[in-house]
Parts: sequence; C-alpha cells; structure tokens
Amino acid sequence: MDKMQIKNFIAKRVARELHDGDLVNLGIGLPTLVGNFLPSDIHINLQSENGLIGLGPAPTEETYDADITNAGGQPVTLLDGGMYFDSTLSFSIIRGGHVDVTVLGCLQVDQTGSLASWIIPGKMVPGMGGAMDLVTGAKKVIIATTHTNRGKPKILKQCFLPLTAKNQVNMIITEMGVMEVRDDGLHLLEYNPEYTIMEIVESTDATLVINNPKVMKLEV
Amino acid sequence: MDKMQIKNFIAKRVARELHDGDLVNLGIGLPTLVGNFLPSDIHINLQSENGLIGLGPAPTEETYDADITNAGGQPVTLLDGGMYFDSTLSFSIIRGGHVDVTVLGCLQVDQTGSLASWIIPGKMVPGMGGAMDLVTGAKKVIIATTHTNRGKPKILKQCFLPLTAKNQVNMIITEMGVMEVRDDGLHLLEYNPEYTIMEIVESTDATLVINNPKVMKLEV
Amino acid sequence: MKEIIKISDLKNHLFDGMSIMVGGFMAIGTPELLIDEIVRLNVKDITIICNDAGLADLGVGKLIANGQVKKLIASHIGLNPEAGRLMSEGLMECVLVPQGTLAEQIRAGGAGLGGFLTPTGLGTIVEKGKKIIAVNKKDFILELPLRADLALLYGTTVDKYGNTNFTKTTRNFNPVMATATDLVIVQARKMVDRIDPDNVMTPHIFVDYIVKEEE
Amino acid sequence: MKEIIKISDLKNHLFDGMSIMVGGFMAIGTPELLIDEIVRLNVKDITIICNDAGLADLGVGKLIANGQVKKLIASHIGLNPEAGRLMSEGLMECVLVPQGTLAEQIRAGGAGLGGFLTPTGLGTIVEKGKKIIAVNKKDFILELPLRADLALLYGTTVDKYGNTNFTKTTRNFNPVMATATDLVIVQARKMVDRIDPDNVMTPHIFVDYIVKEEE
Repeated sequence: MDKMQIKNFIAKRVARELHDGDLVNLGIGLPTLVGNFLPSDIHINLQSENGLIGLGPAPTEETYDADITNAGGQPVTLLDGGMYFDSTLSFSIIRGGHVDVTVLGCLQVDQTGSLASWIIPGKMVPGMGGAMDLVTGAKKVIIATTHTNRGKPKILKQCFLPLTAKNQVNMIITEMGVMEVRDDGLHLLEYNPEYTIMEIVESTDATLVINNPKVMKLEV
Repeated sequence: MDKMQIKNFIAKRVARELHDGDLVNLGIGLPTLVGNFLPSDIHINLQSENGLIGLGPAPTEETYDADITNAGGQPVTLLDGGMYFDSTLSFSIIRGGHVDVTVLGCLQVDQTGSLASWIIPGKMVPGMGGAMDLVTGAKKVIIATTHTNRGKPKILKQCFLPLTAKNQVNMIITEMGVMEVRDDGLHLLEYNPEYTIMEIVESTDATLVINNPKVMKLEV
Repeated sequence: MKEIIKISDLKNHLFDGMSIMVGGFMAIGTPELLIDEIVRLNVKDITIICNDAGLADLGVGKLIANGQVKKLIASHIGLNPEAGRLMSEGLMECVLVPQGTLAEQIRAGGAGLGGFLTPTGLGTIVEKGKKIIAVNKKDFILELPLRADLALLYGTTVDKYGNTNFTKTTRNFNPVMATATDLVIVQARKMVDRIDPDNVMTPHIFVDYIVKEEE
Repeated sequence: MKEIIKISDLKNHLFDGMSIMVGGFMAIGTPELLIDEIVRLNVKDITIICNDAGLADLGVGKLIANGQVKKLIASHIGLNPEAGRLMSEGLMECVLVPQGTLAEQIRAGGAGLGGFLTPTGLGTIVEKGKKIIAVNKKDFILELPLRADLALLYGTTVDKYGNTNFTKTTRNFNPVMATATDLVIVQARKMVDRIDPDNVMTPHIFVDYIVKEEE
C-alpha cells in the first residue's frame, strides 16, 4: 500500500466503529477521511468544536459562505438539520460525554490509553486547542494512525512526550491492526494479514495481549 | 400615612436610587411598586429571574400571552428591546454582578448587612427561590420595608432568623428613613420628619450612626 | 429524523425509584401531557428535580399530590401548600437549593464538570455540610453537579430533526435539563420542518423522543 | 437606544497594559476594524485573551505582529508562526489553555463563579501548579475565572437597543466574552430595528458601545 492507500485503509476500518446517529468529532488529517467510508445506511452527526453540528463537505463556489468554517478555519457547509452554537455549549457537549466517538491522530499512544499529540520538545508548540477536552470527554476515543513513524514505534508502554490526556484512549487503529485498551492491557483484536503477528509485535513498543485476533478484512 | 401610603412613600424613595440604564430586579410585594415612581426621563431595565429583561406592566385582555410570566408565575408583558433567556444565563446575569440594583423586602436585616427573608421557624418554608443569588450578586442591594413589624423592630444588631445572605445589604429604606450599611456601622443618611430621631432610634434594634442626617423630602 | 412516540409509549422509559428533571417555572414550560401520563401510570418513589413544586393541580404538583414523589430538589415550593405539608410531615424529602445554584448544578451535570464555586449561600444554612474553598482570599461554596435518569421538556417548536425551541418564558430550565440526563423526552406543542440553524436552543443530539401534543 | 460611536472614539477606552478579550475563532467572528484601530493607536503591553493567535495578517495576529501584545492567553497559536516565534524567544508570554477550559474560565468570570472543576488536563502539564480536588473519588482540576478590561466583539446583527447576534460559526467566543469584561464594544456588520426577543444571543445590557461597519 502507498501512503494514501494506508490512510484510506485505516479510515475505512475506523468508519466501521461508527453507528447510526452517533455524534462524532474527527480531528484534522487522517481522521477527516473517515467520513468518506461510511455505509450509505449509516448517518452520523459530525461536530466541529468551533460551534456546529452537521458538518458537511467543503463548499462549491455556489455554496461558499465565509461565515461557515470548521475548527481549522477552513470553509465548510452545514447539512440539513445541523445547527450552530457558541463555544461554551460546544465544550459542554464535548466534556459532558455527548460526543460518542472522537477520532484523532497521535505522536505517541501507550498501552494504558495515554496519548501524546501536541508537543514535540524543541519544536514550535501549536497549543492543544480542543484536543484535551475531546479526548477527556468523548465516550470513545479512537486513535487513527500509521503504526510507526518512519519505522519508529508510536505505540508504547508509556508515552514520553508531554501528554494530551492520561488513560483516555479506547482504541488504536493502524494499517497493521486494531487494538483495544482494556484494564488488563492492550489487546490486539484484529490484524492485517499483509503483516505477520511477529512484524506487528516488532513494530510495537507496548506489550500486546494477543488472544486469537481476527483478520482485518477490508478492500484497500 | 395609612399602610398603602407608607408602601408608596418607601417605593418612591427607593425609585430615587435608580439611574438611567440600570438593570434592576424587584422582589414581589412592596418592591414591585418602585416602578410606578420613576421620573419620566429615567429608563431602567427590569429583569425577571425566570428569564427576561424588559419586564412590562400586567397585560390587558388584548396583550395577554400565557407564555410570558414573571418569577411569581403571573402574566406580564415584554417592553420593546426586551428579550428572553434561559435560567443559566439569567443567573449568570444575577450572580455575575450585572444587576445594578435589587430591591427586596425582609423579615429582618442587621447593621452588618445580613438579611433574613426566607424562613420563619415553625412556619411553612417556601424556599429561597432566586433571592440568595440576587442578594449575593447584585451590585447594590436595597431592602425596602416598613421600619417595624407591628411595632417589633426589623432592623437589628444581628439577625436571629436563618439568613438569606451575610453582609450583602447596602441600603435600608423604610417610612422612617434611609440607612446605609458601611464598614463602620449602619448610618442614618435621611430621616422622615414625621418622626423624631428618638422615635427612629427606639424603633431600631441596631446601633445607628447618626451624623447630620438629611430630611427625606417626598410627597406622600 | 427523530423518533416520534405515542404518549402511551412513555411507560417503556419509566421505573419506580427513578430520577426525573422536569422543565418549567411555576408550571410555565412544563410538559403537562407527560406529567399526566406518569400520574396515570402511578410510577412510585420518584426523585423530581424542578425549579419549584408547581401548583396543586399543575406541573410536578400533580405528581406530588398523587404521592409519587419521594424526594424533591427545587428552589421554591411556596405556591404548592401540599408540597409544604408533605415536607413538614416528613412524607416527602425536600432539598431546597438557591435557584442559580440549581441551574448551575444541572449545567455542571451536563457539561462534565465536577462542580463549581459559588458565593451564593455563604454564611447561610445552604453551606451546611459543603466544602468551602477560598480563591484569592474570597470564600466560595463548592457545589456538585446534578444528573437524572430522564428529562421531560416542553418544546414549543420542534423540528423533524429534533431541534427544539422554547418560546418566551417557557424556556427557563428546559435547555439546561436537556443536557444532564440519560434520556430526554420532549412534548412538542408544534412540529415544524426546520428551525433556523442560528436559533436552535436545544440541538437534536440531546433529544431522544418526541411526543406530539396534537395527538 | 445604545450609543453608537465612531471608530475614532475607540481611543477613549484604551490604555497601555490593559487586558482585552477578542471574539473569533481563527479570525472568524473577529472585529477586524476595531483591531485595526488598536494597531493604528499602537496601545502597548496588552494582554489578549482569544481562542487563538489569529493569522499573521488577520485577527489578533495583527496586534501580535505589531509587537503590542505582552501576554496571550489562547488555546492554539499554530496558524500564526510569528506568535510561536515571539513565544519561543520569550518576547511574548503565552499561556496555552485547553479550549473548553478557556471558554469555561471566561464564563465563570462573567457568571460570578469562583472557579470550576474540570477533568480536562488531568495528568498533563495543564494541571501544573493547580489545585486538584476529588469529588466522589474522581479527581478534577480547579480552574479559576478569567476577566478583562475590555471585550471586542463582532456582531453580525445588532439592533438599536444593542441586542447582538452572531451568525453561523462567527458566534464562538463572542457571547461569553460579552459577560466577562468591564466594557464591551461591538463592531456591527448590520444594524436592524429589532432582533426577535426569543433569539437574542447577547442581551443589550452587556453591550456598552457599537461601532457600525458601514462608516
């Protein structure tokens, strides 16, 4: 798989975790692709933390409205039934557990569900934005990421970069497999048969609990 | 003065404490009369804590709308420029210091500005409603009350009934005079010349600081 | 499209001992049809969270009069003498809360906050048994969040997506209660195709079921 | 009727070292005219409270680029590299706050709350130096209220009474900031006679002055 194929593969698998009627917040980058892979019979509500539910696709020249943007400041559209609100209600929704699923990328994620995604020491610090609230407040936190960063493991025993949230991640989905954070450790639930179990273990710096994982079946 | 004249006299004096543009919350009973005595060049904004600013007079048969009520559940009207809001914003306004003046009655009030207005032991307890928030949050708290209750002082050294709020009252206006709570005690700023200073002192169970009080000049 | 249920379906969402938040202020903005059905079903030992006790024959007052309320959390019960009687005779537990604190407790329950610091009630019996925390040398009471199993709201306009508005002073506690319970049922005075997205008071994600008033 | 002032009157309300809350999210819903005037007047040592650092040439980014900002309290500065540079070189103090915490701190400042308990930031550097309070065996961070001298808002519709609305995603931090400062000035895109009383987002009592965009 090339880079884009890998991203689409991960996004497609994440899409299967979403259920009809879910309120979902997708981070920028890879997570945004998830919306492209929803079955037609599943309708989800996308939230954008700057103040809307019912996030639609990027506008055409005809539907462009400078007053409608997403949390990245990019122009978007509002779907039928969607609505706008202010930042306090937006984060009441987020922190109050009303978001069913949030999907984010990571720099590091560990087997206790801790996440590091906002500071690389020595680099410019962009700020956490709404990520800390999202990871803390959402019912289910899915990390959608390539399994490694240029061969270096991103899934660790313990994150060593500054945390975005402690013990909040529920699931990690990569091109190699699907992992779930449970009280007794990080379980490999599914694996991509393009890789051997040994390859997955070697690409992971966390202790994986492996107990009859299923095969991740997705067309690329 | 008869009972109604006394109430109107007090309300008229309270009205002089209000300034153009003030946001004001008037308690039920005597305080409600204050609105009748505003000079025509002074426009105030009345809040009702159930969720409106721009409280107007009771409706006529033509303007009656069952969806517009005051905090007592009575039908009211909304003036031009007024608006509705929910209970959280209503009390953000109240507790946040955005109400310039609140006018309430009392069972007891004392020289430290503590107020008892919601429980008579042995009687049915109605609940504090919004009174505790109003007295705590308003910039200026005026107690509008008859000086005594059937001859028994209501203005005390220390309230002995359960408090509505501690040290929050700024001014007490009765048919006998105008008193201000200051750090060094309860000052008699004005007195009604229908009473002697001795009569006022004898009707008051608090220590009054009396230093050249002015005459309360109001037509009844 | 949000699911519209019959009033008779309400029973599927009720159980003895449950806690219910009910919108309304002196029964203005209270879903009377939903209350009537709970009276009819005679669900027992309910905890009611509401601004007040309603009137004897209006709002949550009907549940109180029918002896279904084990505990009432409210800011005011003065217009319902029956509530006062049951409270003073120890037949109904009654927790009286300053109105602003009650609104904020419900908001905290819906917004994922562990509590908030308020000056309201300091030096009164309201502070009894609560933690006092000083911030910049000023004391505050730590008040805790409130949640319930079910919220019953009165939407004066509800669109087909479930977006809900509350006109004039019917709004009061309705929108905040929508955020703080496991289940939210709205009695709809009027159904419309679509509420202007700028003016939605309660987004549809908070609403689980709608009962239409006309039926 | 609320007082409408000229943009040149803004100077009467500005002083070196003041704190200013600025509405907007990535400069969407930011009053650019008011910002431009502050750049022109070159007020110094400002503390800015805003969701983000704007862009290099948009929103509060213009104040940052002009060296007027001593301290920035924001949730995100990633789209303004100049802010990052000034921060890392120690030329501008920058306090990064989780976005939901920032919104709630401003709300607490406007609502008379002494603080609130949030789970956001637990176990991260955000909790550093803050009080941790356990409620029902769950830890929370005690976050404190934020207030400022002045709020600059971008109202897309303002009525003659000063009632102010913010369309679509221009709303963001604007209404909450209206509650938390000593003075509130609104840049009005469009003046109307009257906003429907059910749909007012910022009641006129919060608004001190209006600057009309057309002039």
